[in-house]
Amino acid sequence: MTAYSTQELMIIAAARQIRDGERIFVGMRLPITAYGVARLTHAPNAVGLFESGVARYEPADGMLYTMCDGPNQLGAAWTTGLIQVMGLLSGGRVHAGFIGGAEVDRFGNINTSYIGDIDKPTVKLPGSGGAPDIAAMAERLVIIINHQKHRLVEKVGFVTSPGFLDGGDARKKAGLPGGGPAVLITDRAVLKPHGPTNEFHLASIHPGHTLEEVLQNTGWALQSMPDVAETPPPTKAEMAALHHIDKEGFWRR
Amino acid sequence: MTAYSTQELMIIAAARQIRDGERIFVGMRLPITAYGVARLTHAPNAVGLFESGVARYEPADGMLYTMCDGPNQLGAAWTTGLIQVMGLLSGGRVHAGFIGGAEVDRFGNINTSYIGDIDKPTVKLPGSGGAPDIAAMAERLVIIINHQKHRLVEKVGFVTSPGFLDGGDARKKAGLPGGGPAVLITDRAVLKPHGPTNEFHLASIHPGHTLEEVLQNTGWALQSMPDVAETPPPTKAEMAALHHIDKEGFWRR
Amino acid sequence: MILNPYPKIDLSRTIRLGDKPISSHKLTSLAEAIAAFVPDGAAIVLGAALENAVPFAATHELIRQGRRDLNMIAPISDISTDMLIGAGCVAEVTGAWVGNVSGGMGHNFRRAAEHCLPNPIKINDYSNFTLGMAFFAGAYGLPYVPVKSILGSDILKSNPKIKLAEDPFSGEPVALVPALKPDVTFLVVQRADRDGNAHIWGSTGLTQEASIAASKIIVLADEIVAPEVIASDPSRVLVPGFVVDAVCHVPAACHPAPLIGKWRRDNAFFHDYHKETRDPEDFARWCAEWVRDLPDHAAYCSKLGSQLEDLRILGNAPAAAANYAIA
Amino acid sequence: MILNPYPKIDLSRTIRLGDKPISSHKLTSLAEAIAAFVPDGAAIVLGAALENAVPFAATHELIRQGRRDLNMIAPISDISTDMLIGAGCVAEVTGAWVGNVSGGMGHNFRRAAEHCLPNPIKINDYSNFTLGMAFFAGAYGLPYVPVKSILGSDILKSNPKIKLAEDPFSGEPVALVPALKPDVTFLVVQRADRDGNAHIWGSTGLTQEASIAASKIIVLADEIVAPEVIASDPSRVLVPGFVVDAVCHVPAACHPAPLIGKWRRDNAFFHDYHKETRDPEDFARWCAEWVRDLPDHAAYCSKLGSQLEDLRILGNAPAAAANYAIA
Repeated sequence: MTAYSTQELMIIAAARQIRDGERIFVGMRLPITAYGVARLTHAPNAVGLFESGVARYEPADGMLYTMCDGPNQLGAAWTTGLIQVMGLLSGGRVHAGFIGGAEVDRFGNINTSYIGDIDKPTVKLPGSGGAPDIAAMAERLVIIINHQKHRLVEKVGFVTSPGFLDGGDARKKAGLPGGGPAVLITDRAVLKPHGPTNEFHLASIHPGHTLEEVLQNTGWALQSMPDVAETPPPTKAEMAALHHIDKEGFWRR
Repeated sequence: MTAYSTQELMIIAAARQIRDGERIFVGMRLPITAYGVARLTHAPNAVGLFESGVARYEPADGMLYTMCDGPNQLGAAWTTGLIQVMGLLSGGRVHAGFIGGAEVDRFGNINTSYIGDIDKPTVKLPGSGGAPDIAAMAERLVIIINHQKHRLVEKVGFVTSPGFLDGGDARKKAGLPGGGPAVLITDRAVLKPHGPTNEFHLASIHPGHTLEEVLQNTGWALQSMPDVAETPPPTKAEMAALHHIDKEGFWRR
Repeated sequence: MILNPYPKIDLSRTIRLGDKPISSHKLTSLAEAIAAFVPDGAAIVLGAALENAVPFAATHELIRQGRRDLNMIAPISDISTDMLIGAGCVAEVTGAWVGNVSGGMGHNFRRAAEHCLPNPIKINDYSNFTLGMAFFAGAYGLPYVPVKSILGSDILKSNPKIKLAEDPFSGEPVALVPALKPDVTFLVVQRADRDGNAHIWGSTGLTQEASIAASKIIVLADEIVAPEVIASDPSRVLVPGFVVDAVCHVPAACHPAPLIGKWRRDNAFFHDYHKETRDPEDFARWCAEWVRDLPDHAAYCSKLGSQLEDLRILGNAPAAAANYAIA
Repeated sequence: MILNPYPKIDLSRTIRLGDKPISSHKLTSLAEAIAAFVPDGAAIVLGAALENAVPFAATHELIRQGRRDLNMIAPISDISTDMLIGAGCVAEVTGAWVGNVSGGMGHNFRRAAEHCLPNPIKINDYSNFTLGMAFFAGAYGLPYVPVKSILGSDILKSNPKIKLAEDPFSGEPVALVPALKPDVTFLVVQRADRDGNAHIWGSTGLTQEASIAASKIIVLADEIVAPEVIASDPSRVLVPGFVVDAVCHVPAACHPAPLIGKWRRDNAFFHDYHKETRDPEDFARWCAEWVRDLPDHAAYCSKLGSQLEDLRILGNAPAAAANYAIA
C-alpha cells in the first residue's frame, strides 16, 4: 500500500521539475501546490509568476480559487500588469512553465481551443490564455494531463500552444525561442521527448500502473526510453511538505 | 510706455495658444508660465504633461528647476513613466506642445542637435529630448525662440524636430501624424505658416518693434500674411494672472 | 491657418458627459453612462484585470439595456462574457479565454460557438501576451508590435489579423500584432474622485493599456472620495482622470469576482452559475432572476444580502507610508 | 534529454553576488557592486528617471574606479554623463539629451564631441520616446518596435540603427527601433530591503524598462527597511527584487538631483558645476575636489555638510492609506 494518492505523486513529480532559484510560471491547482512543495524542499529560492501580474516568493497562505484572489496578492513580491510579468517570460527570464490542456500530441503540441472544425467545432474549449506564450518562450515546459487515449493523441487538431510542432527541428525553424516541452506528467506515467524526432517517449511508470495499461491509454504507438523505470515515489520530506500545504487533504482524495 | 516686458508679452502670446480642456506638453521655463496663465484665465480645464512621467491640473506651487522636482509631483494628476505620458502623445491624445531650439527654419524645422558637420560639429547642442516626438505627434506645435538672424535660418543644418520639412505636403508624405507647427513666437513677432508651401509668414509684430527690424533679424526673405497686425497686448486679466504666478517678477526683468 | 491632416481629438472625452457643460464633474449612474457611451455593435472591454476587479455590474446593465452585436474584448474575464453571450448581446469575442474559472467551461460560449445559440459569434483568438501587445500598440500609437511568443501556434491561422513576417534586423520569423482600439473600456477601482481620478492596487492585468487604447473609459468606483485623497498619491493612479469619461459609484461592482482590500471572491456563486446555466432555459431563468428582473446593481446587492456582506473585507493590512513632501 | 536551443539564463543574476552563496542577501557596498558588475566597455544606464533619482553616487564611483570606454545610455541624465565624459570614462553616448538642466550645455560633452577631448566619443541619437521603445523591446523580448514619432527627423540619418520601413498593414512609413539591452542599469529608490525588493514613488521616466532590459541591476537605496515594509505594498514595486543583483545603502545617492519625499534639488550645485567646468583644467580641479579625492559617497556627503542637510525633506505629505487585507 502506498501512503500517497496518484495526484499527490503527480504533484511531487511536478515539484521536482522546479530547480532552486528559478522563475516559474505556476498556474493554478496542481502546479501551484507543486510550487509550494518545491519551495519547502529543494527550491527555497524559486519565484512564482502569475500572468495576471503577480510574482510571489512564499506561496499564498489561504485558499486560492484564481491567481487574482487576495491571498495571492497579500505579501507578494510584485503586483503589477500582465505585460510586466509575461514580459519577463517574453524577455527570456523565465525558466519553466506549467500548462495543461484538453489534448496533447506525441510532439507535445497542446490544444485548448477547438475540437473539430474551427468554424463549427464539436467542442469549443475555453481558449489559450497565456499558454501559447509560455510554451513559446519558457526555457522548459512541463505539461500535466490525465492519461487517456482521447487526450494523448497522435496529432492535435489545433495547436494552441506549440511543442515540437512536426518534430525534429520544426520548432527551431519556426523561430520559437524557448526550449519546448521537457516533460509530460500524467496520472499513470512520465513521458519525455527523446531522440532526434523529439517524440515523447515513456520515461517512467507510476507505482501500481503497468506498461500495458499506459500503452492502451496513449493515442499513438508510444515508445520507451532506454532506461524506463518506475517513477520514484515521494520522499518523506516531500510528503511532509505537501501535507503542510494541503492541510485539508484536497489532493489525497 | 507698456506695463509689460517682452518676455511677459511672449508668455501671454503663448498662453493664448492653449485652448480650454486641452492636453499640452508644457516643458519648462517660459511655456510652463504660459500654461499657468492659461489655466487662470481662459483654459481652466487644460492639462499639463511632462515627458518624465508627470501630468498636472494646477501648475506647481513652488519654484521648479526641472519637471522632475518635488513641487511638480506633489498633488499631480499622475506620476508615472515616460512611456505612459509620451504614449498619450504618440497615441494622438495631445493637442499641443511647446518647444524651443537653437535654430528654426522657414518651414518650422528645428535643430537642437548639431551646428556644422555631424561627425565634427562646430557646436554640439544637448540633443533632442522628447522634442522630435512632440513635433511629430502633437496636433499643434508652438515654437518659441529668440528672433535673431542666426536662429531663424533659411534651412537648418540638422532637422532634430520636423516642421513642414521641405514645405508643401512634404510633412504629410513623410507619414507624420501630427499637424505640425502652428505658430512661432519670438521676442519681436509672431509668425505662422501660410499658403500652400506652409512657409512661415509674419502674422503680427510686437508693440514697439518694426517691420524693418523683424526683416533684418530673419534669416530668410520673410513674407507677410495678408492681415499682418500688431500683436495684441496683454489684457488686464492676463497680466493679473501672470503676476499671480510670477510673484518675484522673474519675467519682468 | 494651416491645414491639419490629423484626425481631430474629441474634446468631449475629457470635458463633457452627454450634454453637460465642461466644468461639470463626470459622476453619473452606470445606466446613464452605458446609455450615453455604449451603442449596439461597440467593441468593449469588461475585465482587463483578468479574474479580479471584473465589472460585473456593467455586464448586467448591458444585458438589462438589451445591447446587441457587441464585440467583447478581454484576455480572461471569467463568466462576464459568457453571460452576455447567453443574453444575446454578443456578435464577436476577441481574446484569449472564455469560461468559468471556478466551474470550467462556459455553457453559453459553447452553445454559441458549437450551435449558434442564441446567435452565431465570430471568435478572434489571441494569446494573453499578444492581446496585451495589441492594446499597448492601440494605446501608444504604434501601428503594430512584432512578437515571438505566438510563433508556432495555430492562432496565426484562426486569427488572420496577426501577420507572420520576417524581422528585417535578424531575418528570423516574427508575428506582427496590429493595434487594437476598443470603443469602451470599463474598469473597477477601489476609489475615485468625481472627476475620474482613481486609485487601484493589486494586480492589474491589461487594465492600463486597454483603457488608454479605448475611445471611452468608464470607471466603476467602489468608493467616491475627495480629490485630495487621490492627489495625495499620484503614483497609485493607473489611468489619469483627464482621459476618463464617466465615473459611477457602484459598491461591489465586481461581485462575484474579488477586489483587493474590499471584497473576497464568491466562489460558490461561480459554481452555482455553472450548474444553473447548463441549458438555455436554465440560463434564461438565471438571467431573469439575477439580472433582468432587477432594476440595478443596488437591487442585486440587496438580493445577495448577507451572502455579499460575508465577502466584505473588514480587516486591515496597510501599505507602508509614502511621503511626497517638498520641504 | 532534449536539445535546448535557448540561451541559458544566468542563474547568478538572482541568486549570487560575486562568489557569495545562493541564500545570501544582496546588500553590498557601491564600490563592491561596481567592481563586480561593471567592466570596462560596459553599456550602462545611470538616471533613467530623467532629472530626479539620478544615481550620482554611482557616477562618482565609476570615475574613482577609473572605468573606461563606457557606453552611457539615458534619455536625459543631467550632468551625470558630462562628468563621466570629462573624466575620460566614456567612449559612446546613447540617448536623447546631454547637458546641464540648470546651466545649459555640458562643457565636457561639447569638448568631446567638438574637439575629441579628453577622447573622441560616438553619439547614438534617440528621441525620448524612441529610446523608451528600444528599452521596452529589450525588456520584453520584442526584436524591435515600429514608431511614428521619429519620422521626418534627421536622427534617422545620424542613427542608422533605426530603420525606415513600410507598415505592412497600412503601407505607411514607419521607423523600426531595435531592442536595446544595457549591461547594467543603476536605479535610486526611496527604500529597499536587503534582497533588492524596493519601493519607488514619483515619476519614473524609463526606470522600469531600462532595468528589466539590463543584464544586471544595481539598486541604490536611500533607506534599507525590513522585507515586511516592501511586501506590505507590492503595487509600489517597480522592479522586483528577484531580478536585482545588488543593493547598496547610499543615502542622498541622488545629490544634487532630487528624490521625491527625501531630498530637494541642489540647484546651486548645478550652476556651480557649469561655472567651474568651462575649461578642462577647471573640470579636473572640480573632479578632484568632489570625486577623486574623496574615498566614497559618505565622504562626499560630509564635505557637503549643512548644504546637504538643508536639502533634506523633513515635512510629511502622506499618501492615502491602501489596504491589502484578505478577510
